[in-house]
Amino acid sequence: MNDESAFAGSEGAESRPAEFTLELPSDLRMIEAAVGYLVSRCRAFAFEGPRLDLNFRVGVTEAIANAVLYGNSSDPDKTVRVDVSLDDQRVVICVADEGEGFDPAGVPDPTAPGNLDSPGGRGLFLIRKLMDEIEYNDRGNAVRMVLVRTVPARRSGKGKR
Amino acid sequence: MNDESAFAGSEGAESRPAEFTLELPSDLRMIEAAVGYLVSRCRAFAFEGPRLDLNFRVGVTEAIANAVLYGNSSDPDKTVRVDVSLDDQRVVICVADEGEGFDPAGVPDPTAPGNLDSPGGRGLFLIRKLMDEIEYNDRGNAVRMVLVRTVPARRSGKGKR
Amino acid sequence: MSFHTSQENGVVVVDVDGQLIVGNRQELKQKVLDELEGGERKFLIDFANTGYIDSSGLGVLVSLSKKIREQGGELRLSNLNEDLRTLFELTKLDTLFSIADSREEALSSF
Amino acid sequence: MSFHTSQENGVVVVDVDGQLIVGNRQELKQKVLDELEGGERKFLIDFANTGYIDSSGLGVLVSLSKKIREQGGELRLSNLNEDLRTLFELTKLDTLFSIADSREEALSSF
Ligand SMILES: Nc1ncnc2c1ncn2[C@@H]1O[C@H](COP(=O)(O)OP(=O)(O)O)[C@@H](O)[C@H]1O
Ligand SMILES: Nc1ncnc2c1ncn2[C@@H]1O[C@H](COP(=O)(O)OP(=O)(O)O)[C@@H](O)[C@H]1O
Repeated sequence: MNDESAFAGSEGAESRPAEFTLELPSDLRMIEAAVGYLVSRCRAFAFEGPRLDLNFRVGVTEAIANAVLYGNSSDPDKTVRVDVSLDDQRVVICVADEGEGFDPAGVPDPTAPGNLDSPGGRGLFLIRKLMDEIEYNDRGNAVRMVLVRTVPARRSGKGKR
Repeated sequence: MNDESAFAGSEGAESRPAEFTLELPSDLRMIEAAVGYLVSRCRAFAFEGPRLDLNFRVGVTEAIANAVLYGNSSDPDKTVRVDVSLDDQRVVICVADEGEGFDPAGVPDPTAPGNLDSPGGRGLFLIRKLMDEIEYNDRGNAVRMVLVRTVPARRSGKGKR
Repeated sequence: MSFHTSQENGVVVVDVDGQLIVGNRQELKQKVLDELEGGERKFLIDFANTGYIDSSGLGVLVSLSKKIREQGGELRLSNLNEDLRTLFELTKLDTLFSIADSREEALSSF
Repeated sequence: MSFHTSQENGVVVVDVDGQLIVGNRQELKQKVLDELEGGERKFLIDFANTGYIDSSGLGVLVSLSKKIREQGGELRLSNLNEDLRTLFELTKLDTLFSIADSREEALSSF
């Protein structure tokens, strides 16, 4: 259903961005298939390696899971919208839910000594570590993440900091 | 992510149509959640009973399953788009895949004597029986189904024929 | 969907909880075929707790019924609610299956 | 995801096939807790066939480790590929778990 079929193959990806969208029910069971679709589309544009398999995959999984669980509170009447735009330099992923939003600055650091053995609280932290840019809208119900496709550093998984 | 929040509750549904959309990865495992979302949205607009739980649910499940299996051949690079429009009289559901299409007139009748014990071939037949109108585009990769919300006949499950 | 099987008077009874649809029908099929392989011949699938069935679910029932008959066994169905019964009538599968109103009725008629 | 458990020299070994993520972590948790309930105390989770883990998957490992320690038992991990290792390092969970390169190494050190 996407319009960028003109880009099929990696050549087109050099010139203008490929775009793809999902609009998903608020159900955790669909996350694997949704992320699988996005990864596969990215791969078709010659994006690959740990930046795709680790950074993109985990970052997007976390953002969608939070949108389903906290944003939409698994409300069967709400959807999560994912918009991805990919050019030869970077991929931009927006994940939006229909929730009230939250204050991302208020989320504690899970690597602080007292938090290390907490069962939760690592999702947003991983997004911040794995993505090159992350920004919430004012309300806090939509996140925009940017991931550079290749980094000079050798260990792509830890490409920043 | 849908814009018709103005309709929340059943009152608004009387005046102009509610619209909702899903864009889904080609994965059979998400069908239950997708149909659950659509049914739940319909219910919020006071559509209920066997026409929702049987006709809508089964018809939409069949159309999405065919889009995933035959239209997109479960290709992880392809999506299925579902657009639903609901007013106080009827619901219109469009299911589109990214496949080559097919000729629906060529599908045999599964209730013909020789076909009765075939394991497959009942999906399109059920859509035709359960929906009030069904129409494919010329290519055959998008189906538009119309279901009237209430029918005069008492057995809603078999509201036509 | 989840389902569980039990033995009642030499009949393998399978309860289907939730939807029996294209995404999960394989599980039911495998389970019943395993029992058939293990020597069981009498089967009852009970739909008292079933939400809905799609054409793939119907297809699995048809192919199980065939396989069981080929081994000299029998498959019966029970507790179809009105919506499920409508599906069987529309597809004329009500003529292919032996459908009982209640579990007891199905069990006593084997 | 699917996983299977086996016994090797008194250690319950769990192989995780596929993703360990928010949609399926409950299964792994329940399985290990059942074994713990049943009296087992030594656990090894092997990630040789694991695709990726998300924060919920990491969280399940943390809470299992805690519960096992509370019962005087021990949980070890083995065969993390480079990507998985990166996740443990980023979250500093590599300091919380005993992580072995290979299954044999993990088993021999219990
Ligand atoms: N989309 C969202 N809408 C509302 N709240 C959110 C959203 N995303 C995250 N949060 C809040 O931030 C907290 C931290 O999230 P995260 O770091 O992913 O850890 P965890 O999911 O384990 O709680 C969540 O518990 C939740 O309160
Ligand atoms: N969206 C579609 N794209 C291409 N072919 C389709 C599509 N939907 C249905 N078909 C074709 O129509 C046939 C009949 O479909 P159906 O009646 O649902 O039965 P079944 O799914 O059991 O084959 C399918 O086998 C397939 O060849």
